[in-house]
Amino acid sequence: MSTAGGIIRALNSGVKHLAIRRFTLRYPEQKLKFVGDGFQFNPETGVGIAGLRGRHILYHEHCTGCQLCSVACEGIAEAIGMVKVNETWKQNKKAIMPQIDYGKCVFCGLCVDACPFYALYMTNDYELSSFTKSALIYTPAQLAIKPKISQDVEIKVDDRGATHG
Amino acid sequence: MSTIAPQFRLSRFIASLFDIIFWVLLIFSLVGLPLVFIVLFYIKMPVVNGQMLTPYLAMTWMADPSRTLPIIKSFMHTTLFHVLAFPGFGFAALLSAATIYVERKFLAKIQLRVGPLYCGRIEGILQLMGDGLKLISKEIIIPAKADKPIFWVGPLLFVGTAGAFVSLIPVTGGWVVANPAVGLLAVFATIGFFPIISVLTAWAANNKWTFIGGLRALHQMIAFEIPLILSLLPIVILTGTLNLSQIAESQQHYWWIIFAPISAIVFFICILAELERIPFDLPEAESEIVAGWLTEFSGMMYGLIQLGTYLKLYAFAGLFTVLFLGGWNGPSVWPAFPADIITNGITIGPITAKIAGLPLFDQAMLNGILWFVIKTVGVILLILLPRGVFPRIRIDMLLHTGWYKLIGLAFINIFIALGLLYAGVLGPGGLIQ
Amino acid sequence: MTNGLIDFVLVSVALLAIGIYGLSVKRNAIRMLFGVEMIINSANLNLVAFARFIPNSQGQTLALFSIAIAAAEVAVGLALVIVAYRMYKNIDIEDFRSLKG
Amino acid sequence: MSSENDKDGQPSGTSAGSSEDSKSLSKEDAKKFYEEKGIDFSPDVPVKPKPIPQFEKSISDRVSSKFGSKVTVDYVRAGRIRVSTKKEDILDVAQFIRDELGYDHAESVSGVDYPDSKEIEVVYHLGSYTDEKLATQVLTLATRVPREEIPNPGKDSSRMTSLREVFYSVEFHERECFEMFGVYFEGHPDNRRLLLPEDWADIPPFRKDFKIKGR
Amino acid sequence: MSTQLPPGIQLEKIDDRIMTLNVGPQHPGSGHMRLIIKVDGDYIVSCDPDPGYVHRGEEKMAEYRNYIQNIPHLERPVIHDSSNILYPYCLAVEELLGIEVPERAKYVRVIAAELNRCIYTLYWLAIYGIFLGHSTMFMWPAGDRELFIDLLEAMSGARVTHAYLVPGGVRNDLPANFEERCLRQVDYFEKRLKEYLAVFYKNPLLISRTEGTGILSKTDAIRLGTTGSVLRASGVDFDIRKKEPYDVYENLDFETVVMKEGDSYARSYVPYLEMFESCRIIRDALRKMPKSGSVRTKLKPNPKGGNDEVYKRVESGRGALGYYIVSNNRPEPYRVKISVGSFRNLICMPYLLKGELLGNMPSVYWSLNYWPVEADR
Amino acid sequence: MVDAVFLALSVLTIGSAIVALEIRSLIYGSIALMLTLSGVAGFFLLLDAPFVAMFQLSVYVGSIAVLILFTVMLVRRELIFNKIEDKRRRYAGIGLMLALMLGIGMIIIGSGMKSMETNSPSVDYRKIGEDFLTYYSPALVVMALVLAASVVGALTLARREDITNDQRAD
Repeated sequence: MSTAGGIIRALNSGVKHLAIRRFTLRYPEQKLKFVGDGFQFNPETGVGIAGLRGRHILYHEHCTGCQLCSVACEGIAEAIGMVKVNETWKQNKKAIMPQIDYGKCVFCGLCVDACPFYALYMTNDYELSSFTKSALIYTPAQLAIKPKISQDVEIKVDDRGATHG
Repeated sequence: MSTIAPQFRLSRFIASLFDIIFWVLLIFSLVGLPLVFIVLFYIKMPVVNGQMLTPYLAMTWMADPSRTLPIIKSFMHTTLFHVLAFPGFGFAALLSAATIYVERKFLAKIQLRVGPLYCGRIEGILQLMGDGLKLISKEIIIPAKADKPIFWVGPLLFVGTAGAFVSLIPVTGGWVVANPAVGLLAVFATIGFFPIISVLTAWAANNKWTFIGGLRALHQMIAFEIPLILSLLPIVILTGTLNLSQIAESQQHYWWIIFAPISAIVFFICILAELERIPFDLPEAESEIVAGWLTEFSGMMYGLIQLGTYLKLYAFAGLFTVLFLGGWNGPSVWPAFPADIITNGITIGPITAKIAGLPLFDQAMLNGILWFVIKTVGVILLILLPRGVFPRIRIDMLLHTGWYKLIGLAFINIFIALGLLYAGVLGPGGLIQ
Repeated sequence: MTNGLIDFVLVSVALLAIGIYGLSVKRNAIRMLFGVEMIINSANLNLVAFARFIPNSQGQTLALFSIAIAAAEVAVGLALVIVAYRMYKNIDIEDFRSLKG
Repeated sequence: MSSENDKDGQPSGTSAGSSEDSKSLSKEDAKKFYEEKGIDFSPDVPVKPKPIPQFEKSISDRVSSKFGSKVTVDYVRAGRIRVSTKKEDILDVAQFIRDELGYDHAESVSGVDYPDSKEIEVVYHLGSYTDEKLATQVLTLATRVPREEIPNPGKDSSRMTSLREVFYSVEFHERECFEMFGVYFEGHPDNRRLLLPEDWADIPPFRKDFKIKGR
Repeated sequence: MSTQLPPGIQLEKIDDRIMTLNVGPQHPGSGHMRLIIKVDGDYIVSCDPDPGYVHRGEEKMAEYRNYIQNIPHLERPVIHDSSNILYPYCLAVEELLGIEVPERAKYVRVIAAELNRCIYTLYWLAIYGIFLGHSTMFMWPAGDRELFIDLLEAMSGARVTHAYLVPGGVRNDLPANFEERCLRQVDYFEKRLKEYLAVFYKNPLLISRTEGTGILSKTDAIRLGTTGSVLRASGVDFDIRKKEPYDVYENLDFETVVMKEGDSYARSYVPYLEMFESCRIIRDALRKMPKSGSVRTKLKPNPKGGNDEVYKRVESGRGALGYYIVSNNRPEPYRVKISVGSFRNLICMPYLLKGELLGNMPSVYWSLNYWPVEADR
Repeated sequence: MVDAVFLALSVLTIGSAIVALEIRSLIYGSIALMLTLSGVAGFFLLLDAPFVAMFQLSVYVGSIAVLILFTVMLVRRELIFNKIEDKRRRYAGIGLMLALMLGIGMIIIGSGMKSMETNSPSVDYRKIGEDFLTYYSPALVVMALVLAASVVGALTLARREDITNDQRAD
């Protein structure tokens, strides 16, 4: 009889879930809201600031072309290469800046940790797919653009279940 | 191999058009028309309104819309229509397609998912069509060392047998494709074909996984066929007939599930096992034997098997309805057609609208179909539900259930039915009925 | 009935002859079982045909008995074939010489 | 940063899109940058003398008193004891450790390749489930087998006695060690390939002379 | 039998009753590994696990990267449990380099590890469900896992490969109002977990299917050196969080889940109960955590280890996870050996599957809490 | 007097009977045997005995054919496609078959059966049930016993003694 009881309880549980709100995030229409503006790092204290580790943003006015990000990436993904830019900054005599290949990047954020000049951060932008491999290589000019993001959905928990929206 | 397209010339185009027209006319008049008449000579044409329906008469009537109604009506009573459209294949396929869609949405709901969403704009209602198109357009891959004739014919036979099964299910009074006096025995004979087909195709694919799956299907179906037959004996004992239509009609006052509840439970479990649905889907247990006896099927062959499976699902649900839930009997909820509407049409102010289809149906038939469909859909939903809440069981547990528990349970209800019969409560000359 | 009794009986004779041929010629144990099945079926056909033309119900009753017995016979026969196959790794009855396991 | 000590001297894989100019800027510049910033580039591990814990000391004393000069106790720390022995004696030591000390299973078997001293060290980390006091303890049992320049796994001199009879749980670990270092374990019932493909024909890959491509 | 065959290839005796089945590496009933199973009828005669399909040589790779650069690739073997697989590495490197970890960082690390344990266990449970043909049990844990993924995403910035733990603490501080959010979601999650009982764990079909299959006795569990939930399901009370507490586990309030049966039901039930304990640990840690303070000790840029070796272990989702690191005065480790629970439990597979029904193969196999990618490393 | 359905059925039955015995592959032979049995069921339908026909289908096709297929598939693959026979015996067998057919056929054609036709209504299948339960009830019991005995005997024969289902070998 306990078998029959268990079967009935299981069926009942299944039927009960017909009334619970659906949990699926309908991705292209809904986008998750993330904490902060992205992962940042304070070299003074050596502690990061929480945020999504998405695509990088490069502040040209801070970058000195020191290659530390590139060196940090060397054993990890080898995604960062230094390229010449047609800009003149007085702190960047060699006029080289990082260029990131997102086909290789693993988004570990150790390059952000390595940057001592507040130049390289990460943003909330994660939609980087493209049809060609070369479009995944972001030049310093592309990296400087602040992404426009509309992310407004987060998990809501209430009595009728958790849902996105 | 690509060739450059020749330059377009109007004269050649026109000449080729004439060529085509000439040959079409010639072949049609010399071969086609005689062929049509030869065929029509052998086929008995129905008698409509006291007139023998000749091809000329049919064409005459088709030109006049007001006189097409008798043709349609007579056509609705031909065997062809029965087999292809209403109680037969078309109706069942429609219900099966709806079943697939409902199953996916229903399961998604239990699992807190969304299910098909984008195809067809409204909650993915055209998903099935998309899947069908995908299956049709996919390549059919035959294993190199397969036994090709059996492998090819397997899915077709499966659908054919499922169709034969569907044809035995009466939908409403008089609307059944095949109505043999030994209908229930015919059902047993039909479902006996399924294990053979699965084991043959499994063997023919020449793959270890398919063979294990085929043997499992065989074991499972044989083990559950006996309790299936035994669980229906109380109905036969109580009604004294094997004809499914008569069994359905005998439940005008009481459903047999009242007097044979254990049989109904046993029969329901056996349905699940025969359909290879989730607690008993061992022949397709994908984590053990890749997809069981369906492993090597691809493209439309797999689609045919799926079609057959869902036809079978509909047929079993219909059988459950007919045997236990009173068939098409139910309170009259369909409003009666007033006689003047049938003859004169509806008159609203100056406009008189004739409803063309009304004489084709009558109230009892529509009512019967309504109740039959409602009950069948309920049974189908009950069949779908275990997929959401139960895991697959093991082969030894399955055989143990089939051979020991269910057969014993089925016998209990046989004795109950015999007791009712000898006590004079039910049966011929009993208190009830 | 458009068909006479003689038609059915002739078919059954043909089936019987083919069954006897199979039984006497084939040395494959399973094929010999096929022959036996054909003979039994020809007998059943005769029974039902005569029952239809006499007419009474006992022919059909006997045919049903016969079918059931045939089922039992096939089950035992195939079990024997399996046992023999397991012993000799063959299904040729010429090989089944020794009766010792 | 690691380039300073890159021993094979190969240039590391250049990043995609790095232009010609960036190649002229070697990694010395990065090093120079650190020196300019005054960051110490050669940190040393601070040496903190820790007191030798008593319980661990008693265990290691039992081992050394039993086997004397056959074993060397390399270190005794909180929860960790390292004992090394010759490969001929390892079976006896292991049996003693299992039967007398109460260690009942092996957590891992790792090989360490020392090409300079032409030896491969095989390290067993042994733990205990049955003895409640030993739950925090991991005893490291190490031995060294000879290493040949041109390895021929299973047929050369780098072989030792398998401990499978003593610690049943080393079965798969020793198989891994065999294929990764070429140390053949005598007495192991199933010295087959485990992780590597069956047609692997190169030298055992975890030896130091097996280089990863591009590094 | 010729001796010329390469190791790993065997000639097999042909017997028409024994059928050899290659379960995997591409089979819905295996992970990324192959089980060479010989069946006699429906009974498994022998099972020969053949891992290595996803072997990447993480240990070899670690010898070429310095201590910080090793972090992103060392978490790759179990990306669902990435905090836990980095945990012993961080502990070992901290001991090797003599780094002190701030108090708050210890708590944050524990919270991250426990959240990650839940993520791993839910993923494992989802696959266990689908292995048993229970599609609802695939969808529910996979959906509820999202709660924790969101939490860890808020903590670390990545949804799966966190790379959050570093030697010396954690990468970044917790975001604002994390405590409140975490508590709310953990409460909801505990409620959800109880829903699994009726459908899965107390389902009579599941119980009758998994109970009494693949029994591993206590002595065998010890002899075979199993670990994690496999060990605890066999009645051995051994949890490194209790026995050898690292970081702040000794301050926290939780219990070890031990079951005596040792069958696949118990092995699958122990991780489920441990998720409740994880929730308890998270709540306790959130309460006891210092509300402010540093979370990371600043490291020197390219730290060198001494001429030393260290062996550190933690309790991961699959059992004890140890790192054996040998260093020789260089920025890169000389040798890294990852002793993983999956690889240690692999030895049970031929032992347990022998004599089982083929239908028990998925449940026994996956109840061993075996993660093929981690075992291959 | 002989209609098309009858002709088609007899061609199917006799043809597939010959195929069942003569085709190389035993699997195809079994399928052909199934066709023969189904053809006989068709004859039963023609003879207005639907109960027997359906019984024939469910017993022969539903279980006996499955049994035969199962046995054939248990046999090694080479044996399935192996044809074992003796040529001289074969000619003798064909002769015997023809002699039988001709002899009995001539006798039957010569007998008075030729003119036998009927217009009487067919027997209701309920009558068969009555027969079973009244006059033939001892036979029914005996048949049940025979069936049970044969099933038990077959199970005993086909059982494998060398397999014990012990779970743990070592």
